[in-house]
Amino acid sequence: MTENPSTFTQSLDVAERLSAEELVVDLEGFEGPLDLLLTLSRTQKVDLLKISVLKLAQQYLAFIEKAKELRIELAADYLVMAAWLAYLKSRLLLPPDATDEGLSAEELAAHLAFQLERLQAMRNAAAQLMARDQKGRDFFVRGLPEKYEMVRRVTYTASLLDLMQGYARVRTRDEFRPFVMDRENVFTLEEALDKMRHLIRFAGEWTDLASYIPKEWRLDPVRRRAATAAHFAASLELAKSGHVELRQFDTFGRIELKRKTPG
Amino acid sequence: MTPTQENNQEGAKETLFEAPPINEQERMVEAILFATAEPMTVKALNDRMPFGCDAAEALVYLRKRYEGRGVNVVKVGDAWAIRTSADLSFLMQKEMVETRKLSRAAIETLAIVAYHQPVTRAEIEEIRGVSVSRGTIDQLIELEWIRFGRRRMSPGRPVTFVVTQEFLDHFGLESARDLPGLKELRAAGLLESQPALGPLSETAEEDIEAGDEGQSEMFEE
Amino acid sequence: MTPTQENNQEGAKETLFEAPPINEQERMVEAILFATAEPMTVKALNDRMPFGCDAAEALVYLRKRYEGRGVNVVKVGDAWAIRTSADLSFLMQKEMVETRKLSRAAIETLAIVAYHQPVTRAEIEEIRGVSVSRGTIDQLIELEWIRFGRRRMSPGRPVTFVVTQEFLDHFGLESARDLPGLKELRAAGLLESQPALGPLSETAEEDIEAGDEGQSEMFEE
Repeated sequence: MTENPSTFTQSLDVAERLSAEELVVDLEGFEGPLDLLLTLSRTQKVDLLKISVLKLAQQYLAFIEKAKELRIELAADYLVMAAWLAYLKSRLLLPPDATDEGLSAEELAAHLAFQLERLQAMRNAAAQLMARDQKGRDFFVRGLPEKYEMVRRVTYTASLLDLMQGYARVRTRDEFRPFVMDRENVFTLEEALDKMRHLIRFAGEWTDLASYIPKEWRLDPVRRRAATAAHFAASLELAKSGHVELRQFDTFGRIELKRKTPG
Repeated sequence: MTPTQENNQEGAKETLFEAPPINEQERMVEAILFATAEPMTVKALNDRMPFGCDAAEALVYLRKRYEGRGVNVVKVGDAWAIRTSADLSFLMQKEMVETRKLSRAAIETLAIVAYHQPVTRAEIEEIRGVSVSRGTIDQLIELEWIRFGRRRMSPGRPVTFVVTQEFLDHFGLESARDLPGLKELRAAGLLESQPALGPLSETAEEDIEAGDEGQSEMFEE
Repeated sequence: MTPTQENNQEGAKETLFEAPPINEQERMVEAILFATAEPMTVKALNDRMPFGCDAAEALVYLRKRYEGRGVNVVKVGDAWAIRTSADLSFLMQKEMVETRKLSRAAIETLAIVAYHQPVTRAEIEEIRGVSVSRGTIDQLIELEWIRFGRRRMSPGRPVTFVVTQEFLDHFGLESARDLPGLKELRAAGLLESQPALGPLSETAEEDIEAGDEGQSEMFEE
């Protein structure tokens, strides 16, 4: 990066200019400005780390000029790169500005050299990778793979008891009813009465009869019906014995009850 | 130059066109049999291998090498292949056994066959009060719990169903006659109140005509 | 009864619950690996083998057994497979799979993902100095050579790409650490992600300030 600017034009010798022209014709073959720069850098025939970025910038700009002359449409990124390289070139040629807080021109140039070296390294790596033995080309998998099967086997079971219960179910009608089941869904009058006797002491105001039904009896329709009937019957009992008053405003309306105040 | 030397030189010349050593040939046969999608005849192997190879001989060695291994070199028709050793075939499949309870319809159908055998499908439907699906019968046959009995000597000659020995074994019965009757079911607390009929009446027809209590299937879900 | 006899009996009892002997386990691993074209993890092998088996140990023996043979036991990432020996590829004309020729862009992109993984699309573009077409990424994903990795914990949370087990299998690599020249590239600092400074990185300055180079994630859907 210490080259004299005046030598630049001369340094682009005939061969280079010729190759640059060939490049112009083949612009389509380039994968962007970095690829083009990498190709141009080969004319310097030095290690990428020792490359003259200034010279490379010069080459690139000359190439772009040539392309413009030939009225070849350049993609925007080629032009962006050209503008940047023109800026970098001017920065490299000027003495460093001590007040500039940004990166020095040398740092920018070094990074470009790094990018080129990294791209080249990846290309080499890609070539090495593709040169490896490959499956289906150099080595092969099993040609007759066997299926790994998941066999699902369902076995059905039934006990003698199941069988007898099944038969009993068929051979009897409503006579056969699981005894326990019924018990579960029956709320007896006695139970309701017992419960309500305790609760009505607190029923100074009119309260809905339904609110006396325990929560666990409210959800299932069968149980709710049984509990409602039991509570209704219980409330009638309590009214009869003079413990509560009952009222209902309309047919099927809610039934309310209140403790009967003595006297 | 002695004649011996001459012979040696001739030998050396020949090796240029000689087949690879037999252990190399064995490797080749091994690789080919591994990678091909179909069994290979000796001829097909020889066609693939370098000139002068003897696949048949290489196969002898390869076959011996795989004796007792997890895979074996086996002859398939007049061709050769590498196959999983028969005793390890269990590794190639996983059996998942799922135990399910027999459906209510199937249990009831089975019970009717057991108590009324031989019984026709129409009779089963009469007793259950609902139609019996083809799948239920098939399932019980597949389980080998019922089988076809003799055809009924009545119009249409319908097939009958009877229970099998397998059924008796599964339920631990000596014979279908050992099935507990309704009285015993009641005694066992399985029945609450009076049934209309005994369970073991000799002919199903009678049951149906007289009893008719299986008609409404109240417990059907 | 002597104490020795007692011990023997105890030993015999234990074997009922013991894993098969190691040479049997080796046969099993052999059979399973022969039966499949896909690499199998040690866990998958253990899952298929009887309780108590140690596929990892059996693999050590099996691998040794196939050294220098026509087929070899190879490691692919954390899985294992049997593959034909590469020196015998000349026998396999028929098995050769015609692969679509990859574009230069695809090959370079693949190499960048392999050597720089996990890598964002922006980083691939920074290295190649050109935008990566959607088709290139799609092709590599379709070949099952690359897949999405975890999102980068940087602004925009860009997705990353990593190579797959299929990639390792295809190129005969035990792991991504065995990529050719990886050490040298790392030593030369060519695999470090450096802040973008060039004219082609859109938001170069901001990136540097934020200390991260993956800002513009164009692949984000």
